[in-house]
Order: sequence, then C-alpha cells, then structure tokens
Amino acid sequence: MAKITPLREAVASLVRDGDTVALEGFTHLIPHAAGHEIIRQGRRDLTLVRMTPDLIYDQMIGMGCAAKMVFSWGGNPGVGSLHRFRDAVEQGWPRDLAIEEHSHAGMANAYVAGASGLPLALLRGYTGSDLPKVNPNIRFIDCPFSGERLAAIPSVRPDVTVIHAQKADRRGNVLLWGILGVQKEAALAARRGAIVTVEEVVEDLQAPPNACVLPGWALAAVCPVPGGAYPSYAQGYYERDNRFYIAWDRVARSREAFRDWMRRHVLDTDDFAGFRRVLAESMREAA
Amino acid sequence: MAKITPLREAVASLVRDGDTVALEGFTHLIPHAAGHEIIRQGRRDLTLVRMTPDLIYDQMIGMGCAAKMVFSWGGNPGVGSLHRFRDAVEQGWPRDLAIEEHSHAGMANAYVAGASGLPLALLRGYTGSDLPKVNPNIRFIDCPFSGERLAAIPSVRPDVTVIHAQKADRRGNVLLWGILGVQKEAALAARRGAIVTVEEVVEDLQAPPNACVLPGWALAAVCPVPGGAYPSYAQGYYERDNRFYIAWDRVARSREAFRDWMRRHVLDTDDFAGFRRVLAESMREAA
Amino acid sequence: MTPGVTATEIMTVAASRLLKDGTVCFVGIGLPSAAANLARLTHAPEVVLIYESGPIGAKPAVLPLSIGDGELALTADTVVGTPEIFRYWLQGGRIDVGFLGAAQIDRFANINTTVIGSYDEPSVRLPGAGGAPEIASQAKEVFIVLKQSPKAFVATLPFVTSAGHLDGGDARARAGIPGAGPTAVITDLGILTPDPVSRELALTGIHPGVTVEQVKRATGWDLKISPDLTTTDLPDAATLAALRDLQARTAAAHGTAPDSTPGTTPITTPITTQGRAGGGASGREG
Amino acid sequence: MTPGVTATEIMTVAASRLLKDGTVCFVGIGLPSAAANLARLTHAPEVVLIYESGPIGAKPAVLPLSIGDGELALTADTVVGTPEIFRYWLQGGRIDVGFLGAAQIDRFANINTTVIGSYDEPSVRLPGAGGAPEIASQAKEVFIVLKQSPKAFVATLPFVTSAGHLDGGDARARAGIPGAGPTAVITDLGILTPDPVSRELALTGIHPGVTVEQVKRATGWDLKISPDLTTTDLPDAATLAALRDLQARTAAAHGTAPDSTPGTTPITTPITTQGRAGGGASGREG
Repeated sequence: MAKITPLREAVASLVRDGDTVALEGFTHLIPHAAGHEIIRQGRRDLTLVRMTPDLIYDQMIGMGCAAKMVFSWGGNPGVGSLHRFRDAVEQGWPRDLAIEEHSHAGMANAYVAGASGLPLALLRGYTGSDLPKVNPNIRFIDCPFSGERLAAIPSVRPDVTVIHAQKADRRGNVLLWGILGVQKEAALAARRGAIVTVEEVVEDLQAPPNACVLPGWALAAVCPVPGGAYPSYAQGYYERDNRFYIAWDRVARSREAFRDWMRRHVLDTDDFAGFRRVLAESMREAA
Repeated sequence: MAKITPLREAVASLVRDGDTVALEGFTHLIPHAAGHEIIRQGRRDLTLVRMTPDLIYDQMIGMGCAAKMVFSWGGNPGVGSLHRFRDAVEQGWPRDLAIEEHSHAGMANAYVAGASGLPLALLRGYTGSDLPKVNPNIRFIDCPFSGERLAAIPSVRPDVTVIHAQKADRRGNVLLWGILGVQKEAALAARRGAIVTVEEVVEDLQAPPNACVLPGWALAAVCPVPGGAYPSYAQGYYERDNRFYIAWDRVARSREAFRDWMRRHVLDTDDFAGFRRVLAESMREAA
Repeated sequence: MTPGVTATEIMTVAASRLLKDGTVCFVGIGLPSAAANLARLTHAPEVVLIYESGPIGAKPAVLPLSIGDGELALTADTVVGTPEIFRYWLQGGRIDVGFLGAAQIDRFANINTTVIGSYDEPSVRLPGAGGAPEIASQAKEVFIVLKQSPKAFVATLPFVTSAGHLDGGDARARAGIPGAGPTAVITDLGILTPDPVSRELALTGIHPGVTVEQVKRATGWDLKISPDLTTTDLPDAATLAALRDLQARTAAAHGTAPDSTPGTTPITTPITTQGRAGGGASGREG
Repeated sequence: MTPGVTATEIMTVAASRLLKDGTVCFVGIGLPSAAANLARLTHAPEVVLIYESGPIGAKPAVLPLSIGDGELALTADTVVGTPEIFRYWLQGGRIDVGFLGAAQIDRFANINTTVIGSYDEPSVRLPGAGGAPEIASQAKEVFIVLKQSPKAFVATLPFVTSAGHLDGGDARARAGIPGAGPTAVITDLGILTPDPVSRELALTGIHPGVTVEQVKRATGWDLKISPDLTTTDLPDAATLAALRDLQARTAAAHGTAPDSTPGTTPITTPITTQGRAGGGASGREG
C-alpha cells in the first residue's frame, strides 16, 4: 500500500542525486509542487525525462538540478521559449545540459514499453527525420514477418516518476481524469516507484468502473498537496493560471531575475503553500 | 459516421466467405447474435480469431463456417470442453479445422499491434513453452539495446471484427464498460471495419470523460440487438444465463443433437429475437 | 477438529494458507480462485486479486464462474483492458504470485493444458494455454493447485504449455525466464515443493489421513519424499466455515457450484479420492 | 468585401476551407487549431478534431491555449491517453489530415522545429519535434500553416525534424513513408502546393492584394509560380464573423489571445507584414 506521506519526506526518501526522474503531466496536472521540493532539497545530476518540458523543467534546469534532459518538445505553451533551458543548451549556464531528443510518438511508446517491463519500444516513426542522426538511441530493426523497417528506441525506465492527480483514498489508490497524457505509463515505468501528489484524500474515490485508477500498492508515496499542479490546472479543481505562464517569460529571460525569483519564491519558502503565499504577495506588488 | 443498420444487412455487406473474422468479448458482451447471423447467412472458409473461443465458435465451427481458428484458450467456461471444436480438431467433422495457437498474452499483444497498425507485436513470452514448436508465427528477435531475446508474433488484422456493447448514440458512438477484454483493440485492428451490436441506442451516452468509447466514424456498422450477448452477460442489462452454458454441453456432445438444435433455434429463426422465442419454448419443453 | 472435512476443502485451505497478506496475486479460475478468495476472507484481507479479464483488486462476494464475471468488475479497485493486464501488470513485473490450475504436470512442475497425445492428432484436445505461459514465467513465484492422480502427474508431458523448472537445475534461469517458477504444488493429498538444487518436486507435506503410499500411487513418476515431511494442519473451524459460506453463497448466486465445491461424500480420515476430476481438462478458465 | 480583414484572418480562413466536412484531423496548437475549429464552426460541422493530449472529437467553444486544455477534454467524445493517440489513432492509419505549424520549411515542405544553426551548438534552440514527425509521415495528407518570410521559408533547412517530400520526386515513397505528405502550405500571402512530379512547392494561390513579387521576396529560394495562379477569395462576412467571435470568446476566456489573433492593424489591401512572427519558434504547442 502506498504510504500517504508529506511530499518533503517522499522526495527525501525516494529521489537521489544522479537519478533518472520523470515528472509528467501533459499540460494538465503538472507536478509543480514536487518540482519545487526537488529544487529545495538541492538534488543534482538528475536526468530529467519529460515529453513536454515547460516551466517546471525550466526552473529545475536553471537551478542546476539536471545533467541531462530526455524530451520531445520544450517550450512555454502558448507563450514561447524556455529561456533557462535555452541558456543551458546554448551557453551551458548554470551547467552543461546533455539532451536526448525524441518525437512525442517515440516518447509515448517508450513509456508504454517501460510500464510493460520491455527493454525497447517499436514504432513506425522517425523516417525522413534528422533525429536519428543526432540520437543514437533511435535505431531501426526489420520485422521478421513483413520485412518492414521499424524504429526501435529504448524504453523509459525512470528511477522515480512524479505525477499529480485529482484524488486518492486512504489506501493510496489514486484517481486521475480528464487529459491523462502519459502519467499512468510513466508511473508504472518507474523502477524505484512513483510519487503522486494529490489535490485531496477522500473516503471513496467514486471512480467509474473503467476510470484511470492507480492502485496504492503499485505506488511508492501519495502526498496530499492541494493546488500542487499550479500554475497548470487540475480538472474539477482549478483552471490554469495563464498570467503566470506569461509572467514567467519575463522572469526567466535574465539569469539574475530568475535566481532572485527562485530564491524568494522557492528556496526561502518551506513548502508549496508557502510558495503560493509569497507568489500572491509578489503578484500584488507587480499589479 | 457508423451506419446504424440492422445486423442482417451489416453481416451481408461486410462479412465475406474466406474472411478473417474476430468475434471478441471476454466472457462479457460476447456477440452471440452476430455469430448466429453469420451462421444463418452461410459464410464459409472463415478464419475465426478469438482469445477465448467458447459456445459462439463451437456453434460456428460445428456449422462448418470455419477453415481455421486462431486462439489462446478454447472451452465452455465453468463447464468443460467444446465438443464441436474438439470434434473438428480430433475427427475433422464437419470439416478439417486448422488451428493457430497462442497464449493470452500473445493474442492480446497481437490485437494491440493490429490496432496500432504495426505488423508485429513484441513480448516477453512463450519461453520454455512448446507452443513455438507448433506455431511458426511465434518467432524471436534480439533487442538491439539490451540484447534480450523477445518473442515476436504477427499482429492480428481481421478483415472484420464483431463486438457487442452496452449502448450507442445516434451518431454511432459506442460505449462499453465493465470487463473490456480486448474489444477496443480488436475493433480498431479490423481492416474492413468493425460491426458493433448494442443493447440500445440512446440520445446521450452519459459516458465519463475517460470511458471506453469507440467513435462512430471509426466503426463500419452499429446494429441494435437487445439481448445480443445472451447467454453471456451485458453489465447493467442482464446476467449470464449459466443454465444455457450447462445445457450446451449436452447439446454439443452429439453431432445429430447439435444439428437439430441449430436448425430449430438458428437456421429456422429469422433473427436473434426469433432465436430467443424458440429457445424459451424448448427450455419450457425440457423443464 | 471439524467433522466432515473433504479432501477438496483441505486442498483449498492448504493452498489459501500459502498466500501472505498483501500479496499481489494473478488468479486462475476454479481452484486457484477459490483458494485466493478464501485467503482474502480469512488471514489475508489485503491480498490483491488480479484476473486476466481486467479487474485489479477484485473482492467478489461469490466465486466467479468465469474469468470475467461482472462480480469481479463491480468489486474491483479498477478494471483495465486485458492487454493492459498482460502488459503493464504481469509483464511489468508487478505480480508476486501466479496461482494456476493445470491438467497435467511433470516432476519439474512444467504444465500441460494443450493436448494429450500428439499435437497434430491429439487423443484429447485440452483448452490450451490461456494466460498460463506468461503467468508461469513472469510472476515472482507460482503456486499450482490440482488434484493428484497418475493421469495428471505424469513422467513425461506430451506437451509443455507453460514452463515450470524445465529440465530442472538452473535450466529455467538459463532460458532467461524471469520469475522463480513454481514453488508449491498443492493437491488433495499433500504439498509438493521443488528441491532447491535439482528443482524436482518432492512431497514435503501430506494431508491428515493420507498415506505416503497413496500419494506415490497417485503420481506417474517415482515421487521423492522429503525426510522432513510434515502433516498438514486440518482447517480450523473459522476457516472451514468461511469456505463453506463462500461456496454456499456461490451456489445460491449461480444455481451451480464451481470446481472447488466439496465432494458429495464428506470425509474425515482416511481421505478417499471421491469426487476427483482425474487428469482431464481444466475447463474452468474462460 | 468585409472591411478590416487582416492577413492572419485570410490565412486562417484559407486554411480552414481546405478541411472537408467529416475529415478526421490531427490538430496542432495555434494557427492549425484556429483554422480547424473555424472549419468546424462553419462549413464542416462533422470534422473530427483529435489532439495529441488525448481528446477525440473535441468541440471547444474557445480556442485552447495549450494542446491539453480542459476545454478539449470536456467537449470531446472521449479522452484517451497520449500513447493511445499516437498508437491506435495516428499510427493506426485513422487520420485524414495532419494540420501542422512549423518554424521553417524548405521547397519540398520538409519541416524544421528543432534548431537554427548546428545541432550541437545551436544559434537558436527551437522547441523540438513534438508530435510532428509521425503526424507528417502517417496522416493521409498534411496541411502546413505558417507565416511566410525568408527566415521561415529557407533554401536549406539546418535540421529536418519532420519529413515533407524529402528530396522531392518519389523520395518520400521510396523511404517507405505511408502518407501522401504535405499537400498544401497556407501562409499569410498565399497557398503553396507541391508539383505532382517534382514535389517542389509552387505558389498556386495568392491572397487578394498580395503581389507575386512580395511572395518571392518572402521566400528563401527561387519560388516557382503556377501558371494557373488563382487569387484567394476573401472571407465572406459570416465566416469572418465566426472567426472573430471565436477569437473574442477565446480572449475573454483566457485573458489573452492565441497566435492566430488578428494583427493590431486591420488591413484590407495591400496586406502588410505587420504582426508576423517571422522565423522564430512556434511556441504554441505544449
């Protein structure tokens, strides 16, 4: 059974320097609170995996947590570039960032293969793209039946996966609904286990029979963090705060502004509730 | 958009002699009405695919519809053997039946590969089993990353797949829930298309956001057949009639009893409603 | 001691005792399902039951007739598709115990559920593999439950459907099969476990009232008997009552009784072979 | 003629017209999403919109800011996981039209969204592939919509992220790529379509008030001009009203406007290049 435990303890006991870590959430249910906690605890040399690195990885990269990123699309959705990611790739600041780059189809299949305990994923993909020229983990094999050439990529097997979900029951069974992305596969692909932050813990999930439920016994930790997907959204709980995404562009453009912002909002706060309080202050100041 | 159409027309226009046809339903939602209609229309030389051939294929095989069966477990669930299937395999009656035999994991993966438009499925399977010795469609390939040897089997791509579901809306969108088996994958793996019989057609499916819904445009035909999964069950509509499964054992033991039963109940009835009426009569007689 | 306990009851209870609380168990239909649910209703309330039709965490009030009963879906924590069960849950390495029946086994606990006789011209066509080959290879360990007879416990299998310990020794590991394989075979006469080195099954437990000679006669090879042979505890009254309640509820719900129903002739000791299915097909999956 | 129509509006409407009713369309975020939803709200009510985040049959009342807005989930016929979208729906061969944006394209409609400069030492790091490589290869045909400029329409791509017609001719088919590839590139200046044999893009449609010379100047190679060049019809009043309503609803809902918002300076003819994004990253996916 998953331990229902504070996020700080879950990160402290499960995420280690040098780990491969996937924080997933496809524009919906992005585990921002967990990303902050990893930054606060000063994890280093992580290989960060995520289909759509956005603000959460911009922050982790800018704070020097990451040695490598595995991804398929990096940007501030609806706004523009990730300045901290670009600074790391283009200028090596605050440190060099190795990248392993796939397509969405490749990453999604690699998570499925990881959840399935397979060493590789096969897909009809990457043909005509230059990605195989720059990513030695994209290879091709011939189908023994049809002779067709298919792309093969290694499965994604993070040490730890972190996702956010709408709710859990007291036994740690987790329900997520709406846009599901690759969260189920990412959680099940983790070798050491998955950390799931949730909006609330309830007596009864009230889940439809075929809902996306992750059984508590298949998870490493379930951590109540109301609002933990902010500034992304949690369907049924709160909307995406698009002002934050727009404002982030300005914060992240300069190294100094970024560092100051992270210190005030993340390093000098105790937890995500503290972050939200300080953020409310700074947004009032800016208004 | 799927045409909402009588079952007779759907079978007449979509199922052809010599086709590979999958009727799926994993103890739940077994498309018995469609099986009867294929028998009534006298289809021949079919390759029948199904993970768990039970009464429905016993009837089709005994009536001479099938030249081959691809499967992973054949039996009368909870009762015993399929006598018509065994007679075909052991004695060649009413005709020889070729078999291609897999494990459930193999078949399930082959359907997934079929739905995914891939020519093959990879799985960690069949190791130590004699099945690869008797099934040349079970081969092995080496993972280019890990070197691990994995089983490869061709994807299942039926010409036509037939499933039963709880309900459709007027646009042909289909909802099924409860035990889902491989029906979604089987329906999407079909090359010519899928026929879906449904308990009822409703204005609004009232489906939860992540329910198993097959969009009407992805289906070939949707056919209202209330009770069409009888004697299996349709969750929310009716229970499995276990008396029928037990009684079938007696009917199917002898070629003559089987032929007589099929003539009276299937060949001499117009449709599934007719079958149910005659069956009610014969069950009263037997009581 | 509870009067009237049958061989099937002793077998079912002995099998259920092997399931530890919290175990994640991939359950075959029939005897395994009865034993696993008995465990859940007695000493192992947190056992997680997974059926190949899709239910995860099923808590049926009555035993399912088939592997895909609605009762399993309605009582489960969630119901996924069958492909996901085999891909994410079994192949994904999440199953502690695979609980299987069998038509035939050999001395290395390899399983046949395919044919008697030759594959192309079988004398008896059995149901086939079902989920067993991958359950047998990928669950962390495997329990096999079946009634013991010379037709079921054979020296040489006509067909190996699912791998036990293959030719014994480290053959299984050398073949690259991930799980530990069968660690217990529970019958109506006793419990057989593989030797740690040779992997050959030996009788390590014997049910009360059964003689070693009886077990040897019911085995198609020269069965090794453990020097530390123990006698199975008879079911305690509470466990037996739980099993009989479960069977009674099941019979009432289905109007019929599954495989694991007590034989018609209650026995205490000596246990007879009455009510045994012999070496035929295990027709209970589906 | 409606006064005040902008180049972006003409582009969006021209792109939307290409979508036939009943088409199953895999929609990229930004301009493609605006055009596809405009089609759905006007001449193609039965168009099926699929987004890579999982919604199938989305019918958003406002344009999504990201590829995974809740509005898409709440209005869809069903929402599946992202792996299923790429496996069962795209790779499964069920997509009629892939509707993509791009940072750069070349004369064979190959797409770059990865880097400007060298891959290892890029001068500009773009967002990357996203879903485009497989959408571009597996949809039955592909429409590309982007604003036209010498930085975006380049003679040689620094990186081919997603295959158009590769080196032209039958190169795409020889590479074993299943779909027909890009059949139209819709810009703020006109419409480019590939030659049936050489597959090189030629200007086949020009928006009202735009000169051929203007289009050539906005193209980084010697653009071929079709002898049958037609002039795009201006949006009719109803379509323009539908587009502006959609944009207004979107702005009201999000407190901001997506990429496809009309430029700040309404124009009729001549169309200016005001408000264009140039050759930078298409930052609208996500």
